[in-house]
Amino acid sequence: MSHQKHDTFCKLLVRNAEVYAHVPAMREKYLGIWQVWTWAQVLDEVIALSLGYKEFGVKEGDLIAIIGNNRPRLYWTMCAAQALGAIPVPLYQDAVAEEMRIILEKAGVTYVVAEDQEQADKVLQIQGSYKEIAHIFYDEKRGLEKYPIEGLTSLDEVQERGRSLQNEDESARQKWLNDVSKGAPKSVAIILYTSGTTGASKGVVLTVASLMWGARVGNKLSEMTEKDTVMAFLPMAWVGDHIFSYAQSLEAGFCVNCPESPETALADRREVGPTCFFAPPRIYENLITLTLVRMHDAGQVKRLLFNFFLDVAQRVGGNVLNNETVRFIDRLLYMMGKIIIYTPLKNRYGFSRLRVAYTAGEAIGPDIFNWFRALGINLKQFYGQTEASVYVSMQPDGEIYSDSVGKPVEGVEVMLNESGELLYRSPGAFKEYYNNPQTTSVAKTEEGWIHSGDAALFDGRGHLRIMDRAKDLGLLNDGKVFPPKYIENKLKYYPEIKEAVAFGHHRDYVTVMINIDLLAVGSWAERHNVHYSSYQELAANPDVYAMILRCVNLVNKDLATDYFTSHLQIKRFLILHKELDADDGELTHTSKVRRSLINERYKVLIDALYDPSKTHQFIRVEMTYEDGRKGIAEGDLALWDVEVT
Amino acid sequence: MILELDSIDVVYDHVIQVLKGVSLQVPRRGIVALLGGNGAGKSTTLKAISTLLQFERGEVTKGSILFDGVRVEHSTPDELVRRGCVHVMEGRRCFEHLTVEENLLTGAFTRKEGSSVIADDLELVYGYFPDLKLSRHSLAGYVSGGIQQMCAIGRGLMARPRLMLLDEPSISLAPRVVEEVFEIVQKLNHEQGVSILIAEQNINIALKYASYGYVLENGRVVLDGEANELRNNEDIREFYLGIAGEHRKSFHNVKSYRRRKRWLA
Amino acid sequence: MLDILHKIFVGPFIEMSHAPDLLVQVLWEGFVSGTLYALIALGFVLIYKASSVFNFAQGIMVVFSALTLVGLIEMGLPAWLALLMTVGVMYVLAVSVERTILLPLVNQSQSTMIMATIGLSSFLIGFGGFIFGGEPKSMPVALLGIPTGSMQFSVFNGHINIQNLDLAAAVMALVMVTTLGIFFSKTRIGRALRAVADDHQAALSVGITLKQIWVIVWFTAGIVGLTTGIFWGARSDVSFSLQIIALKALPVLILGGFTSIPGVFIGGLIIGIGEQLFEYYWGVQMGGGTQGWVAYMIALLFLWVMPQGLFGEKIIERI
Amino acid sequence: MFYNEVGQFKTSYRADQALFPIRQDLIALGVFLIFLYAVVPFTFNNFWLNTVVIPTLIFGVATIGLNILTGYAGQLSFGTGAFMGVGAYTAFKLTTYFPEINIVILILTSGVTSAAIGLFFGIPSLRIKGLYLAVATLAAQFFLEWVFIQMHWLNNYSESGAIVAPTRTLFGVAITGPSATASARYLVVLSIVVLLTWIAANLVRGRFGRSWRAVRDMDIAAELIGISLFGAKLRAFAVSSFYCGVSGAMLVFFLYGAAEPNVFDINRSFSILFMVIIGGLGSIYGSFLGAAFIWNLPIIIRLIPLALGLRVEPVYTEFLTSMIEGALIISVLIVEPRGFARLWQIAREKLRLWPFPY
Repeated sequence: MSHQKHDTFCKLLVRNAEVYAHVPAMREKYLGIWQVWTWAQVLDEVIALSLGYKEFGVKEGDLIAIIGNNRPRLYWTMCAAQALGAIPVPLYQDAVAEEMRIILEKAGVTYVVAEDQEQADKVLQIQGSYKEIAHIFYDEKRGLEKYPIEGLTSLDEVQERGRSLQNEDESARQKWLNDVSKGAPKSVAIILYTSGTTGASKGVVLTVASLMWGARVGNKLSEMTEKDTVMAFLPMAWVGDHIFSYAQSLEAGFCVNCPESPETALADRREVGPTCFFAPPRIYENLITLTLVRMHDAGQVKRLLFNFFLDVAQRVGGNVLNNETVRFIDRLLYMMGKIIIYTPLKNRYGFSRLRVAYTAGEAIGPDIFNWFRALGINLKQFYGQTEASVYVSMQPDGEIYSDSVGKPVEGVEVMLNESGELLYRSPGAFKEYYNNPQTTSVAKTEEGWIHSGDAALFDGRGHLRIMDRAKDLGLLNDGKVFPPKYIENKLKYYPEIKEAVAFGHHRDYVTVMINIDLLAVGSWAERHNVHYSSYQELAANPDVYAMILRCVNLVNKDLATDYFTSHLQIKRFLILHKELDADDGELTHTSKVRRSLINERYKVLIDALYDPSKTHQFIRVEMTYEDGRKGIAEGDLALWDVEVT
Repeated sequence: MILELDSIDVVYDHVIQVLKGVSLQVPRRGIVALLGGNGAGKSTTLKAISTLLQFERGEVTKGSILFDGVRVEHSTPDELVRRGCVHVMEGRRCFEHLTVEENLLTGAFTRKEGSSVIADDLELVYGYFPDLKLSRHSLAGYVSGGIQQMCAIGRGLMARPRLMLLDEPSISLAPRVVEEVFEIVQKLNHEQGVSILIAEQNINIALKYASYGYVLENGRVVLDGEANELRNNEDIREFYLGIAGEHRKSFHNVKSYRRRKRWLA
Repeated sequence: MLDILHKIFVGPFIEMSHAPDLLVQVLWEGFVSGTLYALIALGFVLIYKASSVFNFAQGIMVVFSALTLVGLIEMGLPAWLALLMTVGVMYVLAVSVERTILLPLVNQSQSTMIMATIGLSSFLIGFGGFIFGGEPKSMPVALLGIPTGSMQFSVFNGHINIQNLDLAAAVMALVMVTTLGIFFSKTRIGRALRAVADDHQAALSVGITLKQIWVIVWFTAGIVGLTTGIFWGARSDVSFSLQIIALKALPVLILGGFTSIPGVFIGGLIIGIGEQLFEYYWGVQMGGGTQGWVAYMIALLFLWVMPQGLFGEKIIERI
Repeated sequence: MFYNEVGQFKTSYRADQALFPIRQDLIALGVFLIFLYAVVPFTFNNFWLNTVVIPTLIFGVATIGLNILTGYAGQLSFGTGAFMGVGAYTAFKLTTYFPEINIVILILTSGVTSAAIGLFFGIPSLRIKGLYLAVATLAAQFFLEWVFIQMHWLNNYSESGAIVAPTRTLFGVAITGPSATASARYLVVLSIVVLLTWIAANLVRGRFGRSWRAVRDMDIAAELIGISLFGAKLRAFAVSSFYCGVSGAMLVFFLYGAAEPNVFDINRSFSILFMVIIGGLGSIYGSFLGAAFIWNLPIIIRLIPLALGLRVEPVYTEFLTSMIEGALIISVLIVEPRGFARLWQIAREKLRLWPFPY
């Protein structure tokens, strides 16, 4: 079975249905137990869906928007659409209706597959102003039975239509298989709208060939086989989830597990026990916060054991993993630690069967990275982009350092232009930005080089080191380089700090705006009898300011040790009275900071930070609640100074 | 202030944390309402004040309770009654095998005065609750819910309290009876100067009589204010009174997903 | 087959008519054991009435108090001082029971409380035995000023003899029943006791001090136990076998109703007399020793008809 | 700490409701059974087998019986000793009339008669409950005790009034009577106990168990949803007496070899009730914990002073035992009303959550 024959995802599905007929392809936890579909069953489901969609008028070139949590039938819709030549366009499920309307209109989507009533309501609201949507399909029936709208049908009905078609006309299935076998790798596989940290989000068009290359490279790097199993819990609109839970799964035949709901993802993960795991740094940060908060409440003995063996791990864990030489006593202690703390901890995280774990999408804080490697989890950081079908550079085995993203992947050429921006050329490169030739020409040069938009440098070991988004890379007034991400990651290591935004571009010194973590600070407040009834009240509490000051001092001490970074020490900070949230546009849906919007919306606070005379600053900001209702969040925020060594 | 709670924490069985940092004040001769759904921690708060908690394996682990300026969170129920703080428990809890009059007399257990003074008090209670006089000799177990509720309040009154804690008096009573009971309670407040702390789910009626209110939600005070302020607070109307915007909230288009409530600003 | 029926339903009654004086003697024996059952059962009712707890250890408290009294007298203390000391011991016992068992288990279900009292009875057996040794002891009746000797009466041209001791026991039982009956219904403490039994949390909320009430109740039960122990010990010696007989209080209570003090006296008489009659006229043919189970059978028959006994309070159950 | 539940997921409700859903528990049970069958009979000497292991197993079965009646169905009973006696005497009579039938089968069938008698004495439970029902079981206890003494037919008119276990064989090996070796008797008892425990564990999880617990918790509500109270209670009496009967029969045939009526008196009922309370009301493995503890307590109390070298008359150890037993019951009821089983459960839960507290 040479590679050429299986050059589209639908052909891969047909192959899997024969070669791995009885291997489980997809599992979904529903009503407490895991429903299982083997590859053969998945093919039947996809054919029924595909023929059903055809009945509802989906034809070649149509765009199908997919909105919702990770559900098997939403993944199968992708394959079913590609079989008809249509193009799936997954969107972020936690976006507000208004934000979705802009993208649906810009892409000219004609069909929408919504997961449940919540998403269906948003789309119905959008239909008020954007009339092009021909039909809406929904997966979860709850609450939708009584909707009297004729342009709304459930996927059960679609599949019913598809199956009855096959019963009436025996050749329908064979005809579908023939069309699929004629599928061209050059055709468009999918359009992914980037979270767009700078400006409006852009629709990245990826061909089947480029995604196929990405999938093969990914599977080779992690040695994925059909025996592996992974969790699908990341937003389906993110290239990381698409390549990992769709493309690579079809290519290598491993099983994808969908949790019952986002809230139960951790517990479901512990049940399934994935062998390969991929997530953005935010997920790893939350795990550490969860652990530290719970260990605060643990009994005396447990806390003592935990802290003692954690130090052993921090000291010696990394090199044990890289099997460098370690003193006998340390190795013994580490072994004891394994039995008492590390294995049980991995068990609680659901990481016991993990062969390799990846992090990407954003630079991970070195302390967070080392925390997991010290526990014996084979965490690796790689650098990728939606525009590059994910893989650009990867940390090779044995050479894993917390501040680098490894070496370029086989088949990818990398170079730095004069302003330090990273450019790359790869078979996984994207075709274009949909309906946006102007930005496409800016991003893609004639010889096929693509501008990554990230500032980077090569360190002594030949590894690539990503400094920050090129646009965000600033310069202090004394001309020294100011990488905000580097400082923010150091701050975010502390469980009390959920989000941080650093300022310093064209300024004399560095200042920071902090978002406290309600879970960690709330449990601290309960233990110290600090009374609060809302997030804003807690954020304004002087004791909380003092606690954050202690963290900032620690970060400053760390920055001061290295000559290159001592100028980055933070001089003043404030705690924001509301949480930065994607609904207010301050964060992307993968919780990356939108600096341009924050600089403009909180300008009055930033100026106050740089005006030594001011110790307080009033701020009034519009905010949106969950159901899109607008409200006003105002407060008088204190500004604190920090001495610098 | 006759009663002050300063960020008390209550834990059951050393494990289950029920109240987190609850603070409230009851002014002398005032009527204050403690509002919230079931499981919000209203009864627990009252039991913490009357120290009945210790008999349910519950304890106040942090914060303090001042009654007339004296810390009482670690004293005993009978001491509280002697100081003049009586707790009328949820579900009335009359002594079923004793007659209504015997119930009232047990209310005066802690009183040292002679039987003649207690007899006068008995007449006073019958004055406020005329129906009680009619069924004074029948077993409390057999009388109607309304009578039982009046008997429980009357029993509390017999101890000549300066503060009465009423735990959901409106429960399983017909609206007309609830109105009647609350009218009498208000008369008590005006004439006898008894300050009242009412824990209620029925927010409508509670806010009609109380001057100040606290909203409890799973163990935390999430909102407090003057009664009329609370009455037209937009979130209270939505979640507790079921009024969305101007018209009454219709429940036939209830969503299958839950809107996350944010008590901000 | 016929003669078996005759033996059961006809024979005994003929015998009774032949020897009426013997019948009266048997009836008196029944009356005597009935009063002692009533006295034991009185201890059970006191505690049940005040805390709805069926105190299995009441039987042992009888033995324990008697043993303490005898033990102290054997140590050479004058009778009246020994008596006083035993009363003191019973008070200490009441306080420690309240502190170690009743308070920590305040909200537990009735079956848990029953098992706690079974634990208490096992503890008291061990403790009593450990201090006063296991062998049965005889009650020094004379020292305690209890009438001895017996009187003869002639009736139906035969004669029966009545022990003065038994007469005194009957009088004492009657005195106790009446005083306690009045105490419970009329006095302030009595009403408080009944309130605690109904709903001890509501009693607390009204200001009744649970600790005080329970100590009073267990102490009175201890005193009743002591008097029972004295009279029981006078008839037969004081030994731990009494604990099994104390279980007989259960059928007495069932007949008389758990919460009525006069009912207990009548229940005790019915069981006492019923047992003696059955044993004397029917049991002998079946090989004797029927006192062991007859009481329970009588109680079962009554239960079938009146689940809450003759005088007990109606069981009120509301959901 | 030892639990690694990653990767153990259920794809069917049947698998989800298995007796031991977590693999580590299954492994632990397997290892324990192998230890019992392969190691114990060969390494433990006669003293340990006869005075510690076999009695614990036999009384464990009786405790399961009482647990079903009191722990699960909530019906208080003081008749356990008598029902054990019925089982013992029935087995004795059956083996005298049918000596050739295998003794194990006879022992199991003897349980049926005690179940029938248990059923009979359960009839009052239709109208009365709680303390009043305790009278019915007390009546059974004293009446049956009186029958064992009076009816000489039961012990084949032997002068001593005791019944003696005749020698019976299984697969050619003597398992009852004087010539039976301790390990042979141990293996037979163990197999019967394992079988009965497995049945009880599933019975209690199934429909019967649910109806019992409903009756225990709120009988009025159980009646409202359609559970026939009388049916549930009678089933509880029957099954409970069956287990007590078999345990009584095993006691005579595999342990004492002979028994007078006082072996099955009211004190036996109380000691089994202690085992149920301390072991844990409403838990099958708790019954064995309770049985092991209460049966071996006097042995430990006798051994400790000997080890320390100080002389204690036997009568004092008896008092000391009952003192400790009483004190222990009270403290168990205060600290953890659900007994050792609950403590074991909490420990297991903590291990699963390790190192987190919740």
